[in-house]
Amino acid sequence: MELRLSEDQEFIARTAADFVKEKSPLARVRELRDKGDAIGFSRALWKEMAGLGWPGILYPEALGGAGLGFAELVLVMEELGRTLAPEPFLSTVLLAGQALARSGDEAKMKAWLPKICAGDAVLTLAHQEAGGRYDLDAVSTTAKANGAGHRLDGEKIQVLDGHVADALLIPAQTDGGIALFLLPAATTKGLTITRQQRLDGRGVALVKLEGVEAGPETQLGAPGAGRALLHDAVDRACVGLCAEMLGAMQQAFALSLAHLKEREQFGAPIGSFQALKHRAADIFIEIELCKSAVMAAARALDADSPEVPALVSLAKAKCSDGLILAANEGVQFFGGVGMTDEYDIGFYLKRARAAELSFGDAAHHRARWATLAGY
Amino acid sequence: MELRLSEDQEFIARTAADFVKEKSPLARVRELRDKGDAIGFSRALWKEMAGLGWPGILYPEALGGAGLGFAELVLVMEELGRTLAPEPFLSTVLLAGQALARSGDEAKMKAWLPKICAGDAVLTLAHQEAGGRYDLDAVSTTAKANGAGHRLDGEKIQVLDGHVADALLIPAQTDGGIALFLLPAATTKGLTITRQQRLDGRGVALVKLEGVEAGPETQLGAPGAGRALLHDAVDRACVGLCAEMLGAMQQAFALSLAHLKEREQFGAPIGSFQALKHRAADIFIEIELCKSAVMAAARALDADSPEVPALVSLAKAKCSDGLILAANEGVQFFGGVGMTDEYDIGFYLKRARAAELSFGDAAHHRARWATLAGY
Amino acid sequence: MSEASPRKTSDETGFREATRVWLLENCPPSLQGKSQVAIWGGRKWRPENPDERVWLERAASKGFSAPMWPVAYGGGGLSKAQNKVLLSLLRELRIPLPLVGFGLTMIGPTLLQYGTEAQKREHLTRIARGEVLWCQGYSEPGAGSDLAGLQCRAEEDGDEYIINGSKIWTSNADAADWIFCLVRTDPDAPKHEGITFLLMDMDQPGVTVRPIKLISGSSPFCETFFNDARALKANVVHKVNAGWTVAKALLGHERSMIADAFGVGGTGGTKRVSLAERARRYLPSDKSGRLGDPVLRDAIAQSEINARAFALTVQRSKDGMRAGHNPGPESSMFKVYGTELNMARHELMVRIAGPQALGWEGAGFEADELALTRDWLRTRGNSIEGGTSEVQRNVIAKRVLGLPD
Amino acid sequence: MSEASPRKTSDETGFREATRVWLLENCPPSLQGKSQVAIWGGRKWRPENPDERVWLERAASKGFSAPMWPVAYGGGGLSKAQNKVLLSLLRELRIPLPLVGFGLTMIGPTLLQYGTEAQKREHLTRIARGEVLWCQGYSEPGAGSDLAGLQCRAEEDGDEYIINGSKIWTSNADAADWIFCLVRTDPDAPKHEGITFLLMDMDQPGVTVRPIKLISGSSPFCETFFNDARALKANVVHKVNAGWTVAKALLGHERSMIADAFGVGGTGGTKRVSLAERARRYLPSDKSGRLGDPVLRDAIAQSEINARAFALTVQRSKDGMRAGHNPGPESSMFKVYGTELNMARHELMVRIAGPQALGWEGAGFEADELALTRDWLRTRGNSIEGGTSEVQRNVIAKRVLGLPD
Repeated sequence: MELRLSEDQEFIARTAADFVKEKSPLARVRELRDKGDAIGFSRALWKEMAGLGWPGILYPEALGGAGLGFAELVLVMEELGRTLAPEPFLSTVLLAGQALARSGDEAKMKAWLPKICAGDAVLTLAHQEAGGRYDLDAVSTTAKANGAGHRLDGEKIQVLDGHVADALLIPAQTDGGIALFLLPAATTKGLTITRQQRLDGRGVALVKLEGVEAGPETQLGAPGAGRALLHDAVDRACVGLCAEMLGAMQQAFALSLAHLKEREQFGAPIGSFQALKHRAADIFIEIELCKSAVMAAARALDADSPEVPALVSLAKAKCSDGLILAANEGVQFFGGVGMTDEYDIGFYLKRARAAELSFGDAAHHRARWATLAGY
Repeated sequence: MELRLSEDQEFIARTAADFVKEKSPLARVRELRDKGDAIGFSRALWKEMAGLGWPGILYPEALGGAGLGFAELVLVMEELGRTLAPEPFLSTVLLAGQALARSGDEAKMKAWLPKICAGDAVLTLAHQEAGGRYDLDAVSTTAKANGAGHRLDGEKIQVLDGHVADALLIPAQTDGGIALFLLPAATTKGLTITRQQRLDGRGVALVKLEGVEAGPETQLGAPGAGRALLHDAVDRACVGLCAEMLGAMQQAFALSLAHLKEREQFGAPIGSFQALKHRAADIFIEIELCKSAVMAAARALDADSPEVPALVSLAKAKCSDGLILAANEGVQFFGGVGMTDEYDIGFYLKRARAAELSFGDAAHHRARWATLAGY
Repeated sequence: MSEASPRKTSDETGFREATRVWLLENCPPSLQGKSQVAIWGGRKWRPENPDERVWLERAASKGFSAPMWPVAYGGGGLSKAQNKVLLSLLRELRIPLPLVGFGLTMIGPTLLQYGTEAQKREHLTRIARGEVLWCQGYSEPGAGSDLAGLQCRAEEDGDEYIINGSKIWTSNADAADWIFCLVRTDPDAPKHEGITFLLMDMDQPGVTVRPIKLISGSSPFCETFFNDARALKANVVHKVNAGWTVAKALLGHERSMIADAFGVGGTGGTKRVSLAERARRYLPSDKSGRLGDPVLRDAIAQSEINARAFALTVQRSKDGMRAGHNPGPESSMFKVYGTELNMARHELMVRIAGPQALGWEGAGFEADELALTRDWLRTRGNSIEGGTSEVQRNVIAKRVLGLPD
Repeated sequence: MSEASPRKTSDETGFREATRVWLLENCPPSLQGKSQVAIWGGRKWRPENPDERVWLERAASKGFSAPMWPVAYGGGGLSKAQNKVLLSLLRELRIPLPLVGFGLTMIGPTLLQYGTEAQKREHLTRIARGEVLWCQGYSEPGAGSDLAGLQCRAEEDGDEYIINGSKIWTSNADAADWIFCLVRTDPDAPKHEGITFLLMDMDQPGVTVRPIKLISGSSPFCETFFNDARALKANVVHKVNAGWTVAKALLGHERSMIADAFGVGGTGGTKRVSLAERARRYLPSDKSGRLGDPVLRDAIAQSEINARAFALTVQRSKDGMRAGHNPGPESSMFKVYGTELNMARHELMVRIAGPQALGWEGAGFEADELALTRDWLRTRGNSIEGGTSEVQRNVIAKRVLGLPD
């Protein structure tokens, strides 16, 4: 595993950076928030991204994708993460897309992956419940056998883009363990979807299932495969999130550095004060470690390495702490104005916390690392 | 509980400070170490301290003591801790002395406490075994019923001043739980005492018991009282140790501050560099917190407060971290010379670690705090 | 003023009984047991419950709105001991303070120390009667920690000053009637020596106020702009260009208030839900009743131990002060540690609540979870406002530890 | 020099095979499989196993003691690729390096860059043959992080310099024959411009050496005193008063070596006992095989995660360098993080071992426990030696982040 970008990869990263600079400044996110946008992202921009091939990066050309890998995907997500772009990568491309792509269910893959690659569908996977904290196996939504199909009851929280998803993957407990059911949002009876408002503006929803009748055609993958699909999809989304976090921490730090150089106090730029310098140096180091961690996790996924779970946990543990450090210190460096909504640094503080507490916090992933290492 | 010294207490503290300055500089500890002194402390100085009434501070006047309390004792131990004075306060006055004093065993109290107060006897309590870590109840030394008495087998480690103790209190498992046996060192058969060399020079010993016959007259206190005596004595010794640590951290910090003011680098005293200033400010704060913690624990003991165990754990958790901070940062402030044996700061680094890992480390006491608080 | 003025009662028990009777008779029943009500007063004040005005007026007549101020300036002339009795009765009967605000706690004490006789008569009396609500104009958008670097300037014009510039973090400026502020009167002098402490009526066309939205949502803070605003020269406190002296005295009041607030917080003096109770809501416990997440349990214990050690330290300082020791620059320690403790505690509460700490509003979050999100965000300002942690550490290093510049 | 010189073999496989044969034939059997043996050479060298000298001499004749140096100066003239093959064979056969030391790694490369032809012929040849052991005289008791503030002075006297002053942290000075050091030749010039890089024979009355005892016990460090010591002017490297340029180049070598060492440490490249294995020795495990102390388990995982993230970062940097990126000042990052990681890891090992980490010598402690105590103490110097963490953070802030002075 070589930790270096190829020329093609550097080109992808540059393209994404240019795109973000031009089309997706943080001001766009602020505007979506301020006008209380019902969708929370831009469908038009999502189509444009699809035009660049981004939602399809991971998927085979036969299904409308680019046939590349996570090494490329994380470059795009890192750039998008710099300005907290809210388009539905995590939900559609990673959570749902990866569950579909790994299910072996040709019919469903053909039905949905081309739409995902084209930016024409939003999908999601409802991996969280109220009592479950970060344990993916803590699924209390039930799927009781009901004729040839199942009857689903339960509630899912903070389902990413659940409020605009065309279809939702719902993990539920069957007699044979966790299974995933793909339910179309518009036509499924007994499904109630309520938009939730999170501090970081990322679109999430409460999803209630009351006597939902899920026909046999809705179950994804072979019986018994649901649990693995769920874990694998969340691990992959987690790496995507880490890439976003990496972009966000770099941007928060860039804002901070600019401020440290410009802002004068006591007759000198505050960046000349040694205590702040040393703290800035520490942030720099942590970001460098996060870069390596994200790169390694992405490459491990592409190589189908047995180290995948450990490197995913490493990336999430480091990026959680790294982004929080960059954001907390950023606000402190900015001082009073950093506390105002008018300045951008607060957006990173909010995203830092939301990202930390998604797909397991740092302590959760340290514990997982230890378990994987056998201690 | 008022956290303020009375005039009498201020006088005791000043007397102790003057005594330490004159009679117990760190050079004395260095000399004892360098000459490989077999005892490890000065019997003459111990007599002098007894002359000042220090070993007897806690004990009734009828038994040769001063009838004062922990509020006074910690002031003396804090001053002695500044220069790491090795005299046997922890072993004799606190571990053994407190077990005796709380046992209700008039005969043994009369036999030993006057000698302790006069500086004429060294006693100790062997609270540690190899596998037990910080769990006082993990006693695997056995006391099997043997006629009217018991037969003791087992091994104790790092017994404070065990190599010079006139008598040792040995916790052992009887059928009725933990009991304490007071064994004279010189005349007890089957007792092997080996001096151990610890990094901080504090005198400790391995104590091996092989078929030791302990007559009924050796058992301390009522049957079943041993466990409580053991816990109470260790808690009290722990507060004494915290006072020593408080003195040590203040002295390490004083050495550091003097160096920060004197030492010039890049044309300025290094204490003018803001990064070091801020770290010094943090050490100052931690020391202030430790002062309050030690004072509160001592006063709680004197008031026989139900908060004793929690405040002991609070003091040990704070003082462990505080002394390590002051010592680690001290060596860093001194730079290269701080790493040499020639400078004194290294003595504090070594003591910091030895003290941290005695009577439970910070994490152990945080866990105990949580248990006491019911979570 | 009542005939049997309690001030004339020679012993405290008498004072306590007389005051208790007076309070029960004069505080409107709708406010008894309502100690959480904050009575701000001022021209723009429109209390929801009209009894609040009744209570303020009666208490002011009695001298209880500013109990320890001299009677000549509208105060109650109470001794320290009597004031303590009054406060304990208010607490006991859960009757709200007749008046709160910066007039009472900040500019009032400052005028008592530095004001002219005319200023005291005019302003203190109006403060004590709750007629004027005050705000503070210290910080400026450009100045930050470097308070003395302020730019807002005042130029002489006859018996007036003309003021131009702006102030930030002017709490409650949108409700206030008067502002006390620092202005630059000599731009050529060294920065600490060209500053004047000036009082200004805000009800004039040259003053505009814009509320500030924080990352945690709406806030009492405002930005206040002066565009040819005017103030009489008679409203200069202390001497022209000697405002820094007054400012420092006033900052002392502020810092000890903040330290106090955090100190009390640390002791758990205000009833708060314990971290462990919070944790039980989100985490399973093991068979022995311990929190099932031992790593969080350790962090909770650390937080509680630090809070307790801090509370003990605040107590030790107070006990020392009662014994006559002066509070020195080590009070910076209370600011820096108290605030950072509070911040760390909130971060921990967020970690405990997990995804439920991410709500902004609406469905799927309990009210106290939504409050936690905002509270946590708000605490990030603790280490900035009232003197940053960096400034406090500088002060400790220089003035307590004697480290060189 | 052997006839079938492997340098002439055009393909690597041929070189590999020829070299393997040569190594097996020429390395004395008593040293095969003894890769841990360190061969220092020098005049005072008295190896316990006389075969060490045999091996050094044979390897030197072959050019393998300084494989990549030019043949003219006693080197092997190997290409980078060939050198890699040689090293991998030594590792594979567990044959010790024929020579180690500062001559080879520090002054040698420096002379190749800055030395005169005469200096190269004299010194490099003797280094390659293991005849002279070198030590380094940079730091001074008074200078510390401010390396350029050095005071040790050299005054001209005919074709010699007379040197007075002292150097500290001169590793192995008590075994060394020559010292390369920085001396002040112009006390009136700005501090970086009056320094000369000078080579000096230590076997003279004006040079005395005192070993330094550390808090961890005895050490290779010494203090070296010059009392009218002498050196020929011909032993000035580069120009007089231009020694700082040479010093910086040499420091570059040193820092990348240190970063490398810690980087490799971080990957677990050197076999080390894992923290978890250590923990199992002192802590019970629960039924599922997890460490019974979840708080320590979390700390161990944190330490391992940091170590792995650091190793990945070292790798990323190397992979980038292979692609032609230059190592910039961000290498300071490797020094500061690598050392602090190592220090934190040792503190954690001490916490894991508990009271058993407190041994100094003698009864009641295992040998590896006693080693841990010393190792931990020794690591406290990691953040000081080779440029303090504070200096490294300054470098990062200034040269990587562009923060102002």
